[in-house]
Amino acid sequence: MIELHYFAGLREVTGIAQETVDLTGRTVEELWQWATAKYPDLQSGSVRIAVNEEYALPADVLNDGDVAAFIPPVSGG
Amino acid sequence: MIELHYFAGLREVTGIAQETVDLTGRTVEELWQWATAKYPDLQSGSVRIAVNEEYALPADVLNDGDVAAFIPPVSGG
Amino acid sequence: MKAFEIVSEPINPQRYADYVLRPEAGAVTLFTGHVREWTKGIRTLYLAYEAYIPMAEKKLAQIGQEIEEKWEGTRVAIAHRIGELAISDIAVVIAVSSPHRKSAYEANEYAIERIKEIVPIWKKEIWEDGEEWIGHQKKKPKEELL
Amino acid sequence: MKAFEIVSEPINPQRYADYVLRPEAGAVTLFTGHVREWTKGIRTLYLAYEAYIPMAEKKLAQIGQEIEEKWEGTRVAIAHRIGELAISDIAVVIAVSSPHRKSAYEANEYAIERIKEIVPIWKKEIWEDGEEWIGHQKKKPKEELL
Repeated sequence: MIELHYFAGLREVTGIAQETVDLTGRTVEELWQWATAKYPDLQSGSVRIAVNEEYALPADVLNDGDVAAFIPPVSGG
Repeated sequence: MIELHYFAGLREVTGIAQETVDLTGRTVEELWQWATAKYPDLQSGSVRIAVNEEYALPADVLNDGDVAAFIPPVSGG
Repeated sequence: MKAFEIVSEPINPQRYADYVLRPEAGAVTLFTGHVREWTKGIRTLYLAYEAYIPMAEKKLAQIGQEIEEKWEGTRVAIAHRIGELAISDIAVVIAVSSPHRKSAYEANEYAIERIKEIVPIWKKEIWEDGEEWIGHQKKKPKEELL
Repeated sequence: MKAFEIVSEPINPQRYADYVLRPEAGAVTLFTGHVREWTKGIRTLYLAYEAYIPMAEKKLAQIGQEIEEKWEGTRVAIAHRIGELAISDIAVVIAVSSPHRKSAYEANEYAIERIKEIVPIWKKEIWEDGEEWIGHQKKKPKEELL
């Protein structure tokens, strides 16, 4: 199972902060396709995906227990 | 009368911090000639002269009551 | 305190300056980012910051490591506050010590640029007539597209 | 405190940062110059600073004015300490606030460069085997002339 986190504006799009899904073995790109199918408004801005607290590449494979986070454009400082 | 101040390394050259001299009406350049005649070692480094707390030009004329300061290279900070 | 941390209480910048000071240091630069009342003619009431805390602290530490590799002899500490912040509150503090001043300035400015690029922290501005997550295109259509 | 001052007691940098902070400020840079233990392989025991106090304060204020003219919306405070300073003591503090960060960095660095050019303050370094007024050629012959 993969734990998903949605932050800031993206959390307002999905309506939830967190969910657990069965996407073990899929790639980050497949995760993105899954998520935008479920929440079409996710596509409206530039989004990065982090896996286990590091920015991930589209081809990275998700392992059981991974934590993936949808990162909208950051605006700290 | 003109009040003269010597700072830092220049004070160690002259041996005094301050003296009052009768150079009213003379220029800053003449003050410099007078000072270097009295204290030849003043010439060894780059020195600026301030009159009444502002850097002065060689042609500036000294008025009675002016305060002139011999400013060795500054090294604050 | 930790050298790289997300905090929810008011920031005391001096603690971070003290942390980076060493006998070899001739210069310390301390940057504090504050909540500004006016931005492009719009009055901010307050800000709300949110972070992906464990990743944000990791990324702050990564920035510190980048700096210590790029500018020899520097030492870095960074904290970012989250939650609701009032006008003039400190949102972020960056402390850098260095043997010489030039590195301390450069490295400090590098840190804030990198924070704005890679650290998962988000700012919501709250005005009298609305609010907005800054940087999130969805709620901030580009003017040329209107 | 005064916004531009020569002091003989330890400097509390936070006071100067607080002084420049305003609701319009989004950034504050605070630079502190510290007594460094080692310079080019020579160990400093302590430093002694001397100033032509009234002129030095006037020149610090002039630098503040130059900055507020060059970088719109900035506010500046500067203090320099004189007397004997131990390793890590603060010799100088420069606080600059500004609406945006770029000016705060640039203006702060400009201030320290100008201090080193025009403010009548002198530093004597005291080592284990001697002492020297820094910048005074007489006691510091250039190596190539030896």
